[in-house]
Amino acid sequence: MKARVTVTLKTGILDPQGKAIEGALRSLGIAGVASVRQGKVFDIEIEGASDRARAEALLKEAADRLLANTVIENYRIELI
Amino acid sequence: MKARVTVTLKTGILDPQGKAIEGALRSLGIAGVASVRQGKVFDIEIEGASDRARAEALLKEAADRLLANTVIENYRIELI
Amino acid sequence: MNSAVLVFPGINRERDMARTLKIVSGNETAMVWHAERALPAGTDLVVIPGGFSYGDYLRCGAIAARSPVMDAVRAHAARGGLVLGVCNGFQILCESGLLPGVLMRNQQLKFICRDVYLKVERSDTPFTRGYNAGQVIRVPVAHGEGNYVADGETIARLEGEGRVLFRYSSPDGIIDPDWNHNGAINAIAGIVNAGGNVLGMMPHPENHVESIMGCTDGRGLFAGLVQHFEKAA
Amino acid sequence: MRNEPQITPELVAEHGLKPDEYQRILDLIGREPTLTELGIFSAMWNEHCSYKSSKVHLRGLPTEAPWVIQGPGENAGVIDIGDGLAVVFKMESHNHPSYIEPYQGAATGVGGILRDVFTMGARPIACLNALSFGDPGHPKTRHLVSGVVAGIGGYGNSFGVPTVGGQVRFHTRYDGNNLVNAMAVGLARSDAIFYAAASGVNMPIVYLGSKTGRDGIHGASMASAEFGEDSEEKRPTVQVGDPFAEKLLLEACLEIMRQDCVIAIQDMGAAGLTCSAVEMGAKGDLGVTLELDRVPTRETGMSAYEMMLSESQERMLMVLKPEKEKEAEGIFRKWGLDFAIVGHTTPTKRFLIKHGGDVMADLPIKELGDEAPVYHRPFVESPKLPQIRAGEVKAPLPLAAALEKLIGTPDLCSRRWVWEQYDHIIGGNTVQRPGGDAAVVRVEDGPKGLAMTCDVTPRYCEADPFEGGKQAVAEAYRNLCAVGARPLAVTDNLNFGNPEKPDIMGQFVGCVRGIAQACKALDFPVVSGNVSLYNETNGRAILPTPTIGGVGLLDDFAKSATLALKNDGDVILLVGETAGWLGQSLYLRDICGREEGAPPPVDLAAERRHGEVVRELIATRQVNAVHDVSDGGLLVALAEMAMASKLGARLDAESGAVPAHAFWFGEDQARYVVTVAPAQADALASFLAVRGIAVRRLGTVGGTALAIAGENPLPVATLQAAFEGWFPAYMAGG
Ligand SMILES: Nc1ncnc2c1ncn2[C@@H]1O[C@H](COP(=O)(O)OP(=O)(O)O)[C@@H](O)[C@H]1O
Ligand SMILES: [Mg+2]
Repeated sequence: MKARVTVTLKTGILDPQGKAIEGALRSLGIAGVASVRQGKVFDIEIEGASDRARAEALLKEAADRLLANTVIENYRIELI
Repeated sequence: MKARVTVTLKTGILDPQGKAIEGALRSLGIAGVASVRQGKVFDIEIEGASDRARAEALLKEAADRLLANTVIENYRIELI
Repeated sequence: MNSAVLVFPGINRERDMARTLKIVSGNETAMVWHAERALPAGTDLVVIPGGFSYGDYLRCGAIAARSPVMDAVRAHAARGGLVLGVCNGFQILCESGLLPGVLMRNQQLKFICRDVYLKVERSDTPFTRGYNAGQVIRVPVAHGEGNYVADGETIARLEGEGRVLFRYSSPDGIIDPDWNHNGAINAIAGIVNAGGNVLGMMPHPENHVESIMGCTDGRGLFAGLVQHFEKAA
Repeated sequence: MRNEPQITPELVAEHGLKPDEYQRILDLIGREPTLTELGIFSAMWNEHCSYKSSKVHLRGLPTEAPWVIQGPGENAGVIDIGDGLAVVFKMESHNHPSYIEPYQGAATGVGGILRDVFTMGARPIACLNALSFGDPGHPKTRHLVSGVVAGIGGYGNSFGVPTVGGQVRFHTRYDGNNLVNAMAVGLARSDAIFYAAASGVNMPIVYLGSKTGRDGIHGASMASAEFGEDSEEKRPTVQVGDPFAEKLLLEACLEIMRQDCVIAIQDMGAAGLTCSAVEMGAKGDLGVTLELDRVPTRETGMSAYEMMLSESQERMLMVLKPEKEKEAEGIFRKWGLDFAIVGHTTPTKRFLIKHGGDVMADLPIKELGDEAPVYHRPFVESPKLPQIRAGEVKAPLPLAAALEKLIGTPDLCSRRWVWEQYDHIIGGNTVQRPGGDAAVVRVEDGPKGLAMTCDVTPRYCEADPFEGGKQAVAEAYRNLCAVGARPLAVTDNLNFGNPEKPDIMGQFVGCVRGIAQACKALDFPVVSGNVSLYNETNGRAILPTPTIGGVGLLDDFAKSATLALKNDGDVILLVGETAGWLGQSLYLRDICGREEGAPPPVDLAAERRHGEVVRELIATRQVNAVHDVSDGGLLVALAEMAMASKLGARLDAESGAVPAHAFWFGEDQARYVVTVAPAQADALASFLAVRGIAVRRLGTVGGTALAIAGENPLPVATLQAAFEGWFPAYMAGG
């Protein structure tokens, strides 16, 4: 089974990367971007077939314990 | 308007971070993950209202010229 | 030798580089701000130093590679002018398309600062004429993303054309994974473009030119460049 | 003034103010404060900013010497090193934030201390860090080590300052409260130091740097609160560091200072805008009016309360020369930084905050700082512990086996795993890299060099706060002398538990008295520092940990000494007296399993005498290798010297009155190991003896093993494997 975990910064948490990218887009002359916030995706292949509930539990554990820093980040799990 | 650009590594390009995460999940005792590949998302706020075609063109330019390194990365644009 | 050191926001080894160029060449170096559109007249050598241009945000070197001054660097390179990119400079050169490939995170995902050994593959280039082919030199690295990656075809071409100038090795010149701290393909530490006039390398020869650092093995690179331009003059 | 929520006792308590402290506020301002005002008071009067529990004791520290330009009270201390140059340095803790979010907590700790240094006009030239973690077996420890080290490296490497030294320790008493003490050292021209005090009425107050967000609101109060079970819930107050912005801020500030635009400057650290504005006004005997509508924000709808308490990083406040405004703004714009005039100085001595057409706060500025409560907290002295007699301690292992085990313990093994993640060479001035007694950094193009070190032995401080405080200073002094530097001044970072407990307060008072006595005796004044209290979880305090950061000067960096053995045949000498003190030694703890007894006493006169003579020997190039003896004792020191060179040593057996294990592993103070060419050995020994300094011949350099006569020789390679092995293996574990 395939899944995607998307990790994004919580609102209000400073995103220096996003800020720098905004500036770079502007100086490249790409106008019209009001703001950029950067996050991560993890494309995960899960062994074995198709127990969705098990897969979700597994991904949740992976996200909570490793993929996301829940102090400053939120995450979302999608099974594909 | 809001958009998300997702940038992922092309198949065949080595992903040291993904590999390390696989290992880390294993050593955390989280079993059942066959592989992990890490990518990036950019959540972008576009100024002005709702010309979807214009927005897409803008995002494509941003992705081609800056957000993705098309030597090793693919990207996908979604308007939200 | 007239050299110009590029300064992008977040670059932080520009002073190390300028000092080294001064020590070895005897000349002051021009410091060129990223927003400039031209290089100082008479520039022989453009150096893109190490650091964290734009905080290494997005991808190392990505934002700097798209600065105005890089067009001038491209033009300089196209004329056959010499360009040296060290560490972040190497990353910027890859991102700007002047060199192929990309520098990914170190295999063990950590920043590493230590002395490493480099095998100098050739001595018949302006950048390596200060060394003998096969010589092993000790220079420091200080990077988190120095893992050189390119597709198979590119690697084959680089190898086939003898464009790998430096490789991580053991002190005896053996290429061995144990001595390849960042996991680069074929232990690649430095490569040149097809014209042989643009060098990108991860290690910092500029930090090993004075005896106070305990080693002067980096000096050969700069001394060779000086010789190259003296010859030319 | 705008009506805000009624101030309730609950609100007062949430702000960490005690009922009597609130009463004091009412008395001072003669009315109920607004919420913004309450926030301002809570920020100014918490332990972190007001030093209310520690102030009366800190007054006992010596702070003066002819070479001190600025002692405690400014952003950092300043000392004169001649040639028109000054060294600016300070150490600061980021303990609580680093526990909540290790990477960002540690990173912003480094960012904060760097700002303190360049605010004064200095370019940072080195960083150090002293880290204390819980037991390696504790489930959180590995995660904390990994995050904290990455965060320190992440910030310093990107900013572009070499991180050249520090300390790392593990002890179960730091399980819920790891310590991150970061030190920064900068170089300035001694006639161009910048201070916080504003001067002149109606001068523009300028906001510089990054935009303000809701980061770390209440961070300063958090740093002064004890942790409970719910500490994980305090997370949203975490700040994210942006070393890139800080690097730009550094370059912009130094440029603006060179252009002579600046009257006063203050970084925004704990309690951001509040603390910095009050300090500028109060120090200059002026009032300050701030117009919050002009503050650059990165979030919408921020209230005055939030803006005044935000701890967003990479920000500064400056009083500008009005005629230089445009020039200054141009410099900041060039570096891509925010620049806004957010207020001005006034003659009223009031702190006036306007927002959205309303006055949100109107407070007496001097009183905010000066009238903060000061406590003479009750304290009890720690009970004296019995002296452990070496004869009563059994040796469970042969000497070589004990050494091999000790050198691979968490507290004695190599810290390479840590410092290889720090760029320790950037700048091209790092003469001595991490791994020696003190780091040495060349000053500009030389010939001068600066030596720096961080030291404290918390187990000594716990066992005897006074001796422990002395020892921390003495060890810093020794580490500087061991590389040949003249110790000039210290910065301290006093990490303790809850000062409201008399026994903890007793530890604090004892340590500070010890530090004071040692600093006086060694002519080693304190020029800056930081206090971190309430390091407790569920009522259990950390070990008392007064970290001492020492800075010393070498007239010629090329003459600095290193600990590596140099030549086969060199004679190894021990300077200083060996009584075989095993109380609180690592041998007793890690080999015998006993964490007991009184720590070694520190004879300050001997420290000074020995330090001075060792410096002289180094300066006159009479010795080839030098190392001080500290944790683990003499044999550990010799092992470190051997490993640094790959050369071995042949050592004579101890035949005197001291039991062998106490001789080799005792932690008596004021000792150095030196090596000398065989032809000069006798002359050197008699030179020392003539001066009344105890010296004894230990053996000679040679071979590939550490071999004590009559014992199994221990190959240096075996030692090395044990020494280098523990840290990476531990961190790789799951
Ligand atoms: N956190 C750290 N960062 C950088 N260097 C460190 C750190 N911890 C320890 N070191 C270095 O490792 C060496 C050994 O440390 P330590 O045993 O505390 O030395 P000493 O006993 O001389 O005080 C020193 O050079 C020290 O600077
Ligand atoms: Mg020492």
